[in-house]
Amino acid sequence: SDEQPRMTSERGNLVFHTGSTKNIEFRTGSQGKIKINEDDLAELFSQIRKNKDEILEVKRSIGVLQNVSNQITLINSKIVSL
Amino acid sequence: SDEQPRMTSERGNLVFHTGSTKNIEFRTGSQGKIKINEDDLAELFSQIRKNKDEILEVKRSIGVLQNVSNQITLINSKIVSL
Amino acid sequence: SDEQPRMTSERGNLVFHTGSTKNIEFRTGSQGKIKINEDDLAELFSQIRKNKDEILEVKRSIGVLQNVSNQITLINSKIVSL
Amino acid sequence: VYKQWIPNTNFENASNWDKDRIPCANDVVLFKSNQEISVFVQSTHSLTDMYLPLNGEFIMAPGAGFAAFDGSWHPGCDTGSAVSFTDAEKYKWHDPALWHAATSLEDLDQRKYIFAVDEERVPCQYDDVIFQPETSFRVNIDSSERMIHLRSISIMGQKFTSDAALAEYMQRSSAKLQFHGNGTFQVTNARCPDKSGCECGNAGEHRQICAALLGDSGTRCPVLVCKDPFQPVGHCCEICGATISLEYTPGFDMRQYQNRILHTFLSLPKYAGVQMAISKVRKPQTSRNSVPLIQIVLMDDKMGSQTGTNAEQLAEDIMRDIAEHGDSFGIVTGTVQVATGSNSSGQ
Repeated sequence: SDEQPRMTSERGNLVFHTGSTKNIEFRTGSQGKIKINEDDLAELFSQIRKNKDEILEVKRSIGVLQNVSNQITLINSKIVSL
Repeated sequence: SDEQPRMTSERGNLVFHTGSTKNIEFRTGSQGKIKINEDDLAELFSQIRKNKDEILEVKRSIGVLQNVSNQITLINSKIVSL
Repeated sequence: SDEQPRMTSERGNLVFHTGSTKNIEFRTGSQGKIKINEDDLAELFSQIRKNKDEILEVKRSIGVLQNVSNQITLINSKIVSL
Repeated sequence: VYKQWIPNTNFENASNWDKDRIPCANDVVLFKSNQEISVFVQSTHSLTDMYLPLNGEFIMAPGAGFAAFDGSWHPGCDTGSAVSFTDAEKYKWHDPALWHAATSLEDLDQRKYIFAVDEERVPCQYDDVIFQPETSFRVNIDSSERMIHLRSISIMGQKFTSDAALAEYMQRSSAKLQFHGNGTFQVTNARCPDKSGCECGNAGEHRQICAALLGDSGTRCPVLVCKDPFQPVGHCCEICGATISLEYTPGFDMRQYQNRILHTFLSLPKYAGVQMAISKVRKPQTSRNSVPLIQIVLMDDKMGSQTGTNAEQLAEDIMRDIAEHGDSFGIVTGTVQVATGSNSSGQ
Protein backbone atom coordinates (compact mmCIF):
# COMPACT_ATOMS: atom_id res chain seq x y z
CA SER A 1 0.00 0.00 0.00
CA ASP A 2 0.81 3.66 -0.04
CA GLU A 3 2.16 3.46 3.46
CA GLN A 4 5.17 1.36 2.56
CA PRO A 5 8.43 3.30 2.41
CA ARG A 6 10.03 3.68 -0.97
CA MET A 7 13.38 4.50 -2.40
CA THR A 8 12.81 6.02 -5.80
CA SER A 9 14.92 7.32 -8.57
CA GLU A 10 13.44 10.37 -10.26
CA ARG A 11 15.41 11.42 -13.32
CA GLY A 12 18.56 10.35 -11.51
CA ASN A 13 17.67 11.99 -8.21
CA LEU A 14 17.54 9.55 -5.33
CA VAL A 15 14.46 10.06 -3.17
CA PHE A 16 13.50 8.37 0.09
CA HIS A 17 9.76 8.56 0.79
CA THR A 18 7.49 7.46 3.60
CA GLY A 19 3.72 7.44 3.98
CA SER A 20 1.79 10.35 5.41
CA THR A 21 2.20 9.52 9.10
CA LYS A 22 5.50 7.66 8.91
CA ASN A 23 9.01 8.76 9.83
CA ILE A 24 12.43 8.67 8.29
CA GLU A 25 14.89 7.91 11.07
CA PHE A 26 18.65 8.01 11.30
CA ARG A 27 20.09 5.91 14.11
CA THR A 28 23.76 5.98 14.85
CA GLY A 29 25.75 3.42 16.78
CA SER A 30 28.37 4.31 19.35
CA GLN A 31 30.96 5.05 16.68
CA GLY A 32 28.86 4.91 13.54
CA LYS A 33 28.21 8.14 11.73
CA ILE A 34 25.73 9.50 9.27
CA LYS A 35 27.73 11.50 6.79
CA ILE A 36 26.24 13.92 4.33
CA ASN A 37 28.92 14.60 1.78
CA GLU A 38 31.77 15.54 4.14
CA ASP A 39 29.64 16.55 7.10
CA ASP A 40 28.91 14.43 10.14
CA LEU A 41 25.25 14.92 10.86
CA ALA A 42 25.61 14.37 14.62
CA GLU A 43 28.40 16.95 14.89
CA LEU A 44 26.41 19.57 13.08
CA PHE A 45 23.48 18.95 15.34
CA SER A 46 25.61 19.17 18.45
CA GLN A 47 26.90 22.48 17.03
CA ILE A 48 23.29 23.73 16.90
CA ARG A 49 22.93 23.03 20.61
CA LYS A 50 26.30 24.51 21.40
CA ASN A 51 25.31 27.65 19.51
CA LYS A 52 22.10 27.81 21.48
CA ASP A 53 23.97 27.54 24.79
CA GLU A 54 26.54 30.13 23.82
CA ILE A 55 23.84 32.56 22.78
CA LEU A 56 22.33 32.20 26.26
CA GLU A 57 25.71 32.89 27.86
CA VAL A 58 26.28 35.89 25.59
CA LYS A 59 22.89 37.29 26.57
CA ARG A 60 23.80 36.98 30.25
CA SER A 61 27.08 38.87 29.65
CA ILE A 62 25.18 41.56 27.79
CA GLY A 63 22.73 41.82 30.67
CA VAL A 64 25.61 42.43 33.09
CA LEU A 65 27.17 45.00 30.76
CA GLN A 66 23.84 46.80 30.41
CA ASN A 67 23.59 47.06 34.19
CA VAL A 68 27.11 48.42 34.52
CA SER A 69 26.53 50.78 31.63
CA ASN A 70 23.36 52.11 33.23
CA GLN A 71 25.09 52.72 36.57
CA ILE A 72 28.03 54.48 34.96
CA THR A 73 25.72 56.62 32.89
CA LEU A 74 24.00 57.61 36.13
CA ILE A 75 27.25 58.42 37.91
CA ASN A 76 28.51 60.38 34.92
CA SER A 77 25.39 62.43 34.70
CA LYS A 78 25.77 63.28 38.42
CA ILE A 79 29.39 64.23 37.96
CA VAL A 80 28.63 66.33 34.90
CA SER A 81 25.89 68.09 36.81
CA LEU A 82 28.28 69.00 39.69
CA SER B 1 26.31 5.45 -16.87
CA ASP B 2 27.95 7.70 -14.36
CA GLU B 3 24.70 9.44 -13.69
CA GLN B 4 22.87 6.41 -12.30
CA PRO B 5 22.23 6.56 -8.58
CA ARG B 6 24.18 3.90 -6.75
CA MET B 7 24.22 2.10 -3.47
CA THR B 8 27.60 0.64 -2.53
CA SER B 9 29.51 -0.90 0.35
CA GLU B 10 32.86 0.71 1.08
CA ARG B 11 34.84 -1.09 3.78
CA GLY B 12 31.58 -1.99 5.44
CA ASN B 13 30.10 1.49 5.17
CA LEU B 14 26.84 1.89 3.26
CA VAL B 15 27.08 4.68 0.69
CA PHE B 16 24.34 6.26 -1.41
CA HIS B 17 25.64 8.15 -4.44
CA THR B 18 24.04 10.32 -7.10
CA GLY B 19 25.39 11.85 -10.29
CA SER B 20 27.09 15.23 -10.36
CA THR B 21 23.98 17.38 -10.76
CA LYS B 22 21.53 15.09 -9.02
CA ASN B 23 19.99 15.38 -5.58
CA ILE B 24 19.37 13.07 -2.67
CA GLU B 25 16.02 13.85 -1.07
CA PHE B 26 14.18 12.71 2.03
CA ARG B 27 10.42 13.18 1.94
CA THR B 28 7.93 12.41 4.65
CA GLY B 29 4.20 12.90 4.56
CA SER B 30 2.56 15.83 6.31
CA GLN B 31 2.53 14.09 9.67
CA GLY B 32 5.81 12.21 9.33
CA LYS B 33 9.02 13.26 11.03
CA ILE B 34 12.68 13.08 10.20
CA LYS B 35 14.42 11.83 13.32
CA ILE B 36 18.10 11.72 14.16
CA ASN B 37 18.37 9.30 17.03
CA GLU B 38 15.96 10.93 19.48
CA ASP B 39 15.93 14.37 17.85
CA ASP B 40 13.23 15.68 15.59
CA LEU B 41 14.92 17.35 12.65
CA ALA B 42 12.18 19.97 12.27
CA GLU B 43 12.90 21.13 15.80
CA LEU B 44 16.61 21.29 15.13
CA PHE B 45 15.96 23.29 12.00
CA SER B 46 13.73 25.70 13.86
CA GLN B 47 16.50 25.99 16.48
CA ILE B 48 18.96 27.01 13.75
CA ARG B 49 16.61 29.76 12.66
CA LYS B 50 15.97 30.80 16.24
CA ASN B 51 19.71 30.97 16.89
CA LYS B 52 20.13 33.16 13.83
CA ASP B 53 17.44 35.56 15.04
CA GLU B 54 18.84 35.73 18.54
CA ILE B 55 22.31 36.48 17.22
CA LEU B 56 20.85 39.47 15.33
CA GLU B 57 19.19 40.70 18.48
CA VAL B 58 22.39 40.25 20.48
CA LYS B 59 24.30 42.25 17.88
CA ARG B 60 21.83 45.10 18.18
CA SER B 61 22.25 45.13 21.96
CA ILE B 62 26.00 45.19 21.56
CA GLY B 63 25.71 48.11 19.11
CA VAL B 64 23.76 50.10 21.69
CA LEU B 65 26.29 49.23 24.40
CA GLN B 66 29.18 50.27 22.17
CA ASN B 67 27.57 53.67 21.64
CA VAL B 68 27.00 54.18 25.33
CA SER B 69 30.49 53.00 26.06
CA ASN B 70 31.97 55.45 23.57
CA GLN B 71 30.06 58.35 25.00
CA ILE B 72 31.03 57.51 28.55
CA THR B 73 34.64 57.14 27.56
CA LEU B 74 34.42 60.59 26.03
CA ILE B 75 32.84 62.12 29.12
CA ASN B 76 35.34 60.42 31.38
CA SER B 77 38.25 61.68 29.37
CA LYS B 78 36.87 65.21 29.71
CA ILE B 79 36.39 64.80 33.42
CA VAL B 80 39.85 63.42 33.91
CA SER B 81 41.30 66.31 31.93
CA LEU B 82 39.59 68.86 34.19
CA SER C 1 24.23 -9.07 10.02
CA ASP C 2 22.59 -6.57 12.31
CA GLU C 3 25.87 -4.79 12.78
CA GLN C 4 26.09 -3.84 9.14
CA PRO C 5 24.86 -0.37 8.30
CA ARG C 6 21.49 -0.70 6.65
CA MET C 7 18.30 0.89 5.45
CA THR C 8 15.16 -0.97 6.49
CA SER C 9 11.43 -0.58 6.64
CA GLU C 10 10.06 -0.77 10.19
CA ARG C 11 6.30 -0.54 10.59
CA GLY C 12 6.16 1.85 7.66
CA ASN C 13 9.05 3.98 8.91
CA LEU C 14 12.23 4.11 6.88
CA VAL C 15 15.19 3.63 9.20
CA PHE C 16 18.86 4.17 8.44
CA HIS C 17 20.98 2.37 11.06
CA THR C 18 24.72 2.68 11.15
CA GLY C 19 26.48 -0.29 12.66
CA SER C 20 28.33 0.38 15.88
CA THR C 21 31.48 1.33 14.02
CA LYS C 22 30.29 1.78 10.46
CA ASN C 23 28.88 4.77 8.63
CA ILE C 24 26.03 5.52 6.30
CA GLU C 25 27.04 8.12 3.77
CA PHE C 26 25.06 10.20 1.31
CA ARG C 27 27.13 11.64 -1.50
CA THR C 28 25.98 13.94 -4.23
CA GLY C 29 28.08 15.40 -7.00
CA SER C 30 29.37 18.94 -6.78
CA GLN C 31 26.12 20.42 -8.04
CA GLY C 32 23.76 18.02 -6.32
CA LYS C 33 21.84 18.89 -3.19
CA ILE C 34 20.70 16.98 -0.17
CA LYS C 35 17.13 17.97 0.50
CA ILE C 36 14.99 17.22 3.51
CA ASN C 37 11.41 17.86 2.51
CA GLU C 38 11.75 21.40 1.20
CA ASP C 39 14.96 22.34 2.99
CA ASP C 40 18.37 22.34 1.39
CA LEU C 41 20.62 20.72 3.95
CA ALA C 42 23.74 22.54 2.73
CA GLU C 43 22.10 25.88 3.40
CA LEU C 44 21.07 24.84 6.86
CA PHE C 45 24.56 23.57 7.53
CA SER C 46 26.12 26.80 6.33
CA GLN C 47 23.71 28.67 8.59
CA ILE C 48 24.89 26.59 11.54
CA ARG C 49 28.49 27.50 10.74
CA LYS C 50 27.61 31.13 10.17
CA ASN C 51 25.83 31.20 13.53
CA LYS C 52 28.90 29.70 15.15
CA ASP C 53 31.19 32.33 13.58
CA GLU C 54 28.92 35.19 14.51
CA ILE C 55 28.76 34.00 18.09
CA LEU C 56 32.56 34.09 18.19
CA GLU C 57 32.56 37.62 16.85
CA VAL C 58 29.90 38.66 19.31
CA LYS C 59 31.97 37.23 22.16
CA ARG C 60 34.99 39.26 21.03
CA SER C 61 32.89 42.43 20.99
CA ILE C 62 31.63 41.63 24.47
CA GLY C 63 35.20 41.08 25.65
CA VAL C 64 36.18 44.54 24.41
CA LEU C 65 33.13 46.09 26.04
CA GLN C 66 33.88 44.35 29.32
CA ASN C 67 37.41 45.82 29.28
CA VAL C 68 36.13 49.31 28.56
CA SER C 69 33.46 48.89 31.17
CA ASN C 70 36.01 47.79 33.76
CA GLN C 71 38.28 50.76 33.04
CA ILE C 72 35.44 53.24 33.19
CA THR C 73 34.22 51.74 36.43
CA LEU C 74 37.71 52.22 37.81
CA ILE C 75 37.93 55.84 36.64
CA ASN C 76 34.49 56.59 37.97
CA SER C 77 35.28 55.16 41.35
CA LYS C 78 38.37 57.35 41.48
CA ILE C 79 36.39 60.42 40.50
CA VAL C 80 33.69 59.68 42.98
CA SER C 81 36.27 59.24 45.72
CA LEU C 82 37.79 62.68 44.96
CA VAL D 1 -14.57 -13.80 -13.39
CA TYR D 2 -11.42 -12.85 -11.52
CA LYS D 3 -8.28 -12.41 -13.62
CA GLN D 4 -4.97 -12.32 -11.86
CA TRP D 5 -1.80 -10.99 -13.46
CA ILE D 6 0.94 -13.60 -13.23
CA PRO D 7 4.38 -11.96 -13.76
CA ASN D 8 5.87 -9.79 -11.04
CA THR D 9 8.94 -7.60 -10.78
CA ASN D 10 9.76 -8.48 -7.18
CA PHE D 11 13.41 -8.34 -6.13
CA GLU D 12 13.17 -11.85 -4.66
CA ASN D 13 11.82 -13.43 -7.84
CA ALA D 14 14.81 -15.31 -9.25
CA SER D 15 13.34 -15.27 -12.75
CA ASN D 16 13.66 -11.49 -12.81
CA TRP D 17 17.47 -11.78 -12.81
CA ASP D 18 19.62 -12.75 -15.77
CA LYS D 19 21.48 -15.34 -13.68
CA ASP D 20 18.15 -16.88 -12.59
CA ARG D 21 19.00 -16.24 -8.96
CA ILE D 22 18.59 -13.44 -6.46
CA PRO D 23 21.80 -11.37 -6.31
CA CYS D 24 24.41 -12.41 -3.74
CA ALA D 25 26.00 -9.97 -1.34
CA ASN D 26 29.22 -9.86 -3.35
CA ASP D 27 27.54 -9.36 -6.73
CA VAL D 28 27.29 -6.11 -8.62
CA VAL D 29 23.58 -5.56 -9.12
CA LEU D 30 22.66 -3.80 -12.32
CA PHE D 31 19.53 -2.01 -13.33
CA LYS D 32 19.80 -0.41 -16.76
CA SER D 33 19.79 3.35 -16.57
CA ASN D 34 16.74 3.63 -18.83
CA GLN D 35 14.88 0.76 -17.18
CA GLU D 36 11.60 2.13 -15.82
CA ILE D 37 10.69 -0.25 -13.09
CA SER D 38 8.83 -0.68 -9.83
CA VAL D 39 10.47 -3.30 -7.61
CA PHE D 40 8.90 -4.74 -4.49
CA VAL D 41 11.48 -5.78 -1.90
CA GLN D 42 10.39 -8.38 0.66
CA SER D 43 13.51 -8.85 2.77
CA THR D 44 16.86 -7.29 3.59
CA HIS D 45 19.69 -7.80 1.12
CA SER D 46 23.38 -7.24 1.69
CA LEU D 47 25.03 -5.72 -1.30
CA THR D 48 28.38 -4.68 -2.64
CA ASP D 49 27.25 -2.39 -5.40
CA MET D 50 23.90 -1.66 -6.96
CA TYR D 51 23.28 0.63 -9.92
CA LEU D 52 19.78 2.04 -9.83
CA PRO D 53 17.77 3.08 -12.87
CA LEU D 54 17.25 6.78 -13.55
CA ASN D 55 13.52 6.32 -13.07
CA GLY D 56 12.33 3.58 -10.80
CA GLU D 57 11.19 2.69 -7.33
CA PHE D 58 11.92 0.16 -4.63
CA ILE D 59 8.94 -0.48 -2.38
CA MET D 60 9.99 -1.93 0.93
CA ALA D 61 7.86 -4.43 2.82
CA PRO D 62 8.16 -4.43 6.61
CA GLY D 63 11.64 -5.69 7.48
CA ALA D 64 12.88 -5.27 3.93
CA GLY D 65 15.85 -3.12 3.03
CA PHE D 66 19.46 -3.01 1.98
CA ALA D 67 22.59 -3.44 4.07
CA ALA D 68 26.28 -3.02 3.42
CA PHE D 69 28.18 -6.23 2.71
CA ASP D 70 30.40 -7.19 5.62
CA GLY D 71 32.72 -9.40 3.58
CA SER D 72 31.54 -12.60 5.25
CA TRP D 73 31.00 -15.77 3.29
CA HIS D 74 27.54 -16.56 2.02
CA PRO D 75 26.67 -20.10 0.93
CA GLY D 76 26.49 -20.39 -2.84
CA CYS D 77 28.09 -17.00 -3.41
CA ASP D 78 31.76 -17.76 -3.98
CA THR D 79 32.65 -15.27 -6.64
CA GLY D 80 30.86 -12.04 -7.18
CA SER D 81 29.54 -11.37 -10.64
CA ALA D 82 27.36 -8.85 -12.40
CA VAL D 83 23.68 -9.69 -12.06
CA SER D 84 21.18 -7.73 -14.13
CA PHE D 85 17.49 -7.21 -13.61
CA THR D 86 15.83 -8.51 -16.77
CA ASP D 87 13.70 -6.53 -19.15
CA ALA D 88 10.13 -6.15 -17.93
CA GLU D 89 8.93 -4.19 -20.98
CA LYS D 90 7.88 -7.37 -22.75
CA TYR D 91 4.87 -8.19 -20.58
CA LYS D 92 1.68 -7.31 -22.42
CA TRP D 93 -1.78 -6.93 -20.93
CA HIS D 94 -3.19 -8.69 -23.99
CA ASP D 95 -1.06 -11.80 -23.59
CA PRO D 96 -3.44 -14.62 -22.55
CA ALA D 97 -0.53 -16.59 -21.08
CA LEU D 98 0.05 -13.93 -18.39
CA TRP D 99 -3.31 -14.29 -16.63
CA HIS D 100 -4.90 -16.77 -14.27
CA ALA D 101 -8.71 -16.87 -14.36
CA ALA D 102 -11.01 -18.16 -11.64
CA THR D 103 -14.66 -17.75 -10.74
CA SER D 104 -13.94 -16.73 -7.14
CA LEU D 105 -11.12 -15.32 -5.03
CA GLU D 106 -10.99 -18.61 -3.11
CA ASP D 107 -10.52 -20.51 -6.36
CA LEU D 108 -7.71 -18.12 -7.28
CA ASP D 109 -6.02 -18.79 -3.94
CA GLN D 110 -6.46 -22.53 -4.37
CA ARG D 111 -5.20 -22.37 -7.96
CA LYS D 112 -8.50 -23.69 -9.33
CA TYR D 113 -8.27 -21.88 -12.62
CA ILE D 114 -10.83 -21.98 -15.38
CA PHE D 115 -10.31 -22.81 -19.03
CA ALA D 116 -11.28 -20.21 -21.63
CA VAL D 117 -10.71 -19.34 -25.26
CA ASP D 118 -7.71 -17.07 -25.72
CA GLU D 119 -9.64 -13.80 -26.03
CA GLU D 120 -11.35 -14.53 -22.74
CA ARG D 121 -8.15 -15.41 -20.90
CA VAL D 122 -7.39 -11.69 -21.09
CA PRO D 123 -9.64 -9.61 -18.76
CA CYS D 124 -13.16 -9.12 -20.12
CA GLN D 125 -15.40 -6.12 -19.58
CA TYR D 126 -17.17 -7.54 -16.49
CA ASP D 127 -14.06 -9.05 -14.89
CA ASP D 128 -12.31 -8.12 -11.66
CA VAL D 129 -8.60 -7.73 -12.32
CA ILE D 130 -6.14 -8.47 -9.54
CA PHE D 131 -2.52 -7.52 -9.26
CA GLN D 132 -1.50 -9.43 -6.16
CA PRO D 133 -0.69 -7.46 -3.00
CA GLU D 134 2.99 -7.44 -2.06
CA THR D 135 4.06 -7.60 -5.67
CA SER D 136 5.34 -5.06 -8.11
CA PHE D 137 4.76 -5.39 -11.82
CA ARG D 138 5.12 -3.67 -15.16
CA VAL D 139 2.55 -4.18 -17.89
CA ASN D 140 2.20 -2.81 -21.39
CA ILE D 141 -1.40 -1.67 -21.82
CA ASP D 142 -1.15 -0.73 -25.49
CA SER D 143 -4.61 -1.31 -26.86
CA SER D 144 -5.95 -0.95 -30.39
CA GLU D 145 -9.31 0.04 -28.92
CA ARG D 146 -7.57 2.45 -26.51
CA MET D 147 -10.14 1.76 -23.81
CA ILE D 148 -9.91 -1.28 -21.53
CA HIS D 149 -13.27 -1.92 -19.85
CA LEU D 150 -13.30 -3.75 -16.52
CA ARG D 151 -15.52 -4.24 -13.52
CA SER D 152 -12.72 -3.41 -11.07
CA ILE D 153 -8.97 -3.47 -10.69
CA SER D 154 -6.97 -4.21 -7.52
CA ILE D 155 -3.42 -2.93 -7.23
CA MET D 156 -1.23 -3.66 -4.22
CA GLY D 157 -4.24 -4.44 -2.07
CA GLN D 158 -6.20 -1.36 -3.13
CA LYS D 159 -9.37 -2.06 -5.11
CA PHE D 160 -10.55 0.52 -7.63
CA THR D 161 -14.19 0.46 -8.65
CA SER D 162 -14.57 4.01 -9.93
CA ASP D 163 -12.92 5.83 -12.80
CA ALA D 164 -12.24 8.88 -10.63
CA ALA D 165 -10.27 6.97 -8.00
CA LEU D 166 -8.42 4.96 -10.63
CA ALA D 167 -7.60 8.05 -12.70
CA GLU D 168 -6.13 9.65 -9.59
CA TYR D 169 -4.04 6.56 -8.92
CA MET D 170 -2.85 6.46 -12.53
CA GLN D 171 -1.33 9.92 -12.10
CA ARG D 172 1.03 8.69 -9.38
CA SER D 173 4.63 7.97 -10.14
CA SER D 174 4.18 4.32 -9.06
CA ALA D 175 1.35 3.84 -11.57
CA LYS D 176 3.52 5.28 -14.31
CA LEU D 177 6.12 2.64 -13.54
CA GLN D 178 3.51 -0.14 -13.34
CA PHE D 179 1.60 0.66 -16.53
CA HIS D 180 2.89 1.89 -19.85
CA GLY D 181 1.32 2.16 -23.28
CA ASN D 182 -1.62 4.01 -24.76
CA GLY D 183 -4.51 2.15 -23.13
CA THR D 184 -6.86 3.68 -20.58
CA PHE D 185 -8.87 1.78 -18.01
CA GLN D 186 -12.57 2.25 -17.49
CA VAL D 187 -13.95 0.53 -14.41
CA THR D 188 -17.69 0.26 -13.98
CA ASN D 189 -18.18 -1.84 -10.84
CA ALA D 190 -20.98 -3.45 -12.88
CA ARG D 191 -21.76 -7.13 -13.25
CA CYS D 192 -23.02 -8.60 -16.48
CA PRO D 193 -26.69 -7.51 -16.49
CA ASP D 194 -27.86 -10.35 -18.75
CA LYS D 195 -28.47 -13.73 -17.14
CA SER D 196 -27.86 -15.40 -20.48
CA GLY D 197 -24.31 -14.09 -20.22
CA CYS D 198 -22.32 -11.24 -21.73
CA GLU D 199 -19.76 -11.18 -24.47
CA CYS D 200 -16.20 -10.72 -23.23
CA GLY D 201 -15.70 -7.63 -25.36
CA ASN D 202 -12.19 -8.46 -26.52
CA ALA D 203 -13.09 -9.34 -30.13
CA GLY D 204 -11.66 -6.02 -31.28
CA GLU D 205 -8.32 -6.95 -29.72
CA HIS D 206 -8.20 -10.41 -31.33
CA ARG D 207 -5.19 -9.70 -33.51
CA GLN D 208 -3.25 -8.14 -30.66
CA ILE D 209 -4.14 -10.95 -28.27
CA CYS D 210 -3.02 -13.63 -30.69
CA ALA D 211 0.14 -11.72 -31.61
CA ALA D 212 1.03 -11.52 -27.92
CA LEU D 213 0.29 -15.21 -27.41
CA LEU D 214 2.06 -16.54 -30.47
CA GLY D 215 4.84 -14.02 -30.76
CA ASP D 216 5.07 -11.24 -33.30
CA SER D 217 6.88 -13.44 -35.81
CA GLY D 218 3.64 -14.83 -37.21
CA THR D 219 1.59 -17.88 -36.49
CA ARG D 220 3.24 -20.57 -34.43
CA CYS D 221 0.27 -22.65 -33.46
CA PRO D 222 1.01 -26.15 -32.19
CA VAL D 223 1.00 -28.98 -34.73
CA LEU D 224 -2.22 -30.98 -34.26
CA VAL D 225 -2.68 -34.71 -34.70
CA CYS D 226 -6.38 -34.61 -35.58
CA LYS D 227 -7.93 -34.29 -38.99
CA ASP D 228 -9.84 -31.10 -39.82
CA PRO D 229 -9.01 -29.20 -36.65
CA PHE D 230 -11.16 -26.11 -36.23
CA GLN D 231 -10.87 -22.72 -34.57
CA PRO D 232 -13.40 -21.83 -31.87
CA VAL D 233 -14.59 -18.23 -31.84
CA GLY D 234 -12.19 -16.12 -29.78
CA HIS D 235 -9.37 -18.65 -29.95
CA CYS D 236 -6.04 -18.01 -31.66
CA CYS D 237 -5.28 -21.51 -32.95
CA GLU D 238 -7.16 -24.47 -34.27
CA ILE D 239 -7.85 -27.23 -31.80
CA CYS D 240 -8.71 -30.90 -31.57
CA GLY D 241 -11.80 -31.67 -29.52
CA ALA D 242 -15.36 -30.45 -29.83
CA THR D 243 -17.41 -27.29 -29.78
CA ILE D 244 -21.12 -26.94 -29.38
CA SER D 245 -22.81 -23.78 -30.60
CA LEU D 246 -26.19 -23.08 -29.01
CA GLU D 247 -28.97 -20.81 -30.15
CA TYR D 248 -30.87 -19.67 -27.08
CA THR D 249 -34.02 -17.90 -25.98
CA PRO D 250 -34.20 -14.96 -23.54
CA GLY D 251 -34.94 -17.53 -20.83
CA PHE D 252 -31.46 -19.06 -21.04
CA ASP D 253 -29.48 -18.80 -17.78
CA MET D 254 -25.75 -19.12 -18.35
CA ARG D 255 -24.81 -19.84 -14.74
CA GLN D 256 -27.54 -22.40 -14.27
CA TYR D 257 -26.69 -24.25 -17.49
CA GLN D 258 -22.97 -24.16 -16.78
CA ASN D 259 -23.66 -25.74 -13.38
CA ARG D 260 -25.76 -28.42 -14.99
CA ILE D 261 -22.93 -29.46 -17.31
CA LEU D 262 -20.41 -29.33 -14.47
CA HIS D 263 -22.47 -31.41 -12.09
CA THR D 264 -24.14 -33.79 -14.51
CA PHE D 265 -21.22 -34.55 -16.81
CA LEU D 266 -17.86 -32.96 -16.08
CA SER D 267 -17.80 -34.29 -12.52
CA LEU D 268 -17.94 -37.87 -13.85
CA PRO D 269 -14.60 -39.66 -13.46
CA LYS D 270 -14.51 -40.52 -17.19
CA TYR D 271 -14.42 -36.80 -18.02
CA ALA D 272 -11.71 -35.91 -15.51
CA GLY D 273 -9.32 -35.01 -18.32
CA VAL D 274 -11.76 -32.77 -20.21
CA GLN D 275 -11.63 -28.99 -20.02
CA MET D 276 -14.66 -26.89 -20.81
CA ALA D 277 -15.00 -23.25 -21.75
CA ILE D 278 -18.49 -21.81 -22.06
CA SER D 279 -19.24 -18.24 -23.06
CA LYS D 280 -21.40 -16.00 -25.21
CA VAL D 281 -19.66 -15.18 -28.48
CA ARG D 282 -20.40 -13.65 -31.86
CA LYS D 283 -19.13 -15.32 -35.01
CA PRO D 284 -16.80 -12.89 -36.74
CA GLN D 285 -17.50 -14.00 -40.32
CA THR D 286 -21.17 -13.01 -40.03
CA SER D 287 -20.30 -9.70 -38.42
CA ARG D 288 -23.32 -7.83 -39.87
CA ASN D 289 -26.58 -8.57 -38.08
CA SER D 290 -24.96 -11.53 -36.45
CA VAL D 291 -26.62 -12.86 -33.33
CA PRO D 292 -24.65 -13.95 -30.34
CA LEU D 293 -24.58 -17.63 -29.50
CA ILE D 294 -23.39 -19.76 -26.63
CA GLN D 295 -20.15 -21.55 -27.42
CA ILE D 296 -19.00 -24.58 -25.46
CA VAL D 297 -15.41 -25.62 -26.18
CA LEU D 298 -14.31 -29.07 -25.02
CA MET D 299 -10.72 -30.31 -25.08
CA ASP D 300 -9.23 -33.41 -23.51
CA ASP D 301 -5.85 -34.76 -22.50
CA LYS D 302 -5.92 -37.84 -24.77
CA MET D 303 -2.95 -38.45 -27.01
CA GLY D 304 -2.42 -39.72 -30.57
CA SER D 305 -5.41 -41.34 -32.21
CA GLN D 306 -7.39 -40.91 -28.99
CA THR D 307 -6.98 -37.13 -29.12
CA GLY D 308 -10.35 -35.44 -28.73
CA THR D 309 -12.37 -38.63 -28.35
CA ASN D 310 -13.19 -37.90 -24.74
CA ALA D 311 -14.33 -34.39 -25.67
CA GLU D 312 -16.41 -35.87 -28.48
CA GLN D 313 -18.13 -38.26 -26.07
CA LEU D 314 -18.96 -35.43 -23.72
CA ALA D 315 -20.32 -33.37 -26.60
CA GLU D 316 -22.58 -36.26 -27.52
CA ASP D 317 -23.79 -36.53 -23.90
CA ILE D 318 -24.51 -32.80 -23.82
CA MET D 319 -26.38 -32.94 -27.14
CA ARG D 320 -28.52 -35.83 -25.89
CA ASP D 321 -29.32 -33.80 -22.78
CA ILE D 322 -30.29 -30.84 -24.96
CA ALA D 323 -32.56 -33.03 -27.11
CA GLU D 324 -34.38 -34.15 -23.98
CA HIS D 325 -34.37 -31.04 -21.81
CA GLY D 326 -33.17 -28.19 -24.07
CA ASP D 327 -36.52 -26.39 -23.95
CA SER D 328 -36.44 -26.06 -20.20
CA PHE D 329 -32.99 -24.42 -20.34
CA GLY D 330 -33.98 -22.01 -23.07
CA ILE D 331 -31.92 -23.75 -25.73
CA VAL D 332 -33.34 -23.72 -29.27
CA THR D 333 -30.77 -25.79 -31.14
CA GLY D 334 -27.22 -26.92 -30.83
CA THR D 335 -24.64 -27.73 -33.50
CA VAL D 336 -21.52 -29.75 -32.87
CA GLN D 337 -18.13 -29.59 -34.51
CA VAL D 338 -15.65 -32.34 -33.73
CA ALA D 339 -12.03 -33.08 -34.58
CA THR D 340 -10.40 -36.19 -33.12
CA GLY D 341 -7.29 -38.25 -33.71
CA SER D 342 -9.38 -41.27 -34.65
CA ASN D 343 -10.81 -39.58 -37.75
CA SER D 344 -7.36 -38.43 -38.88
CA SER D 345 -6.68 -39.59 -42.41
CA GLY D 346 -8.29 -42.98 -41.82
CA GLN D 347 -5.48 -44.49 -39.72
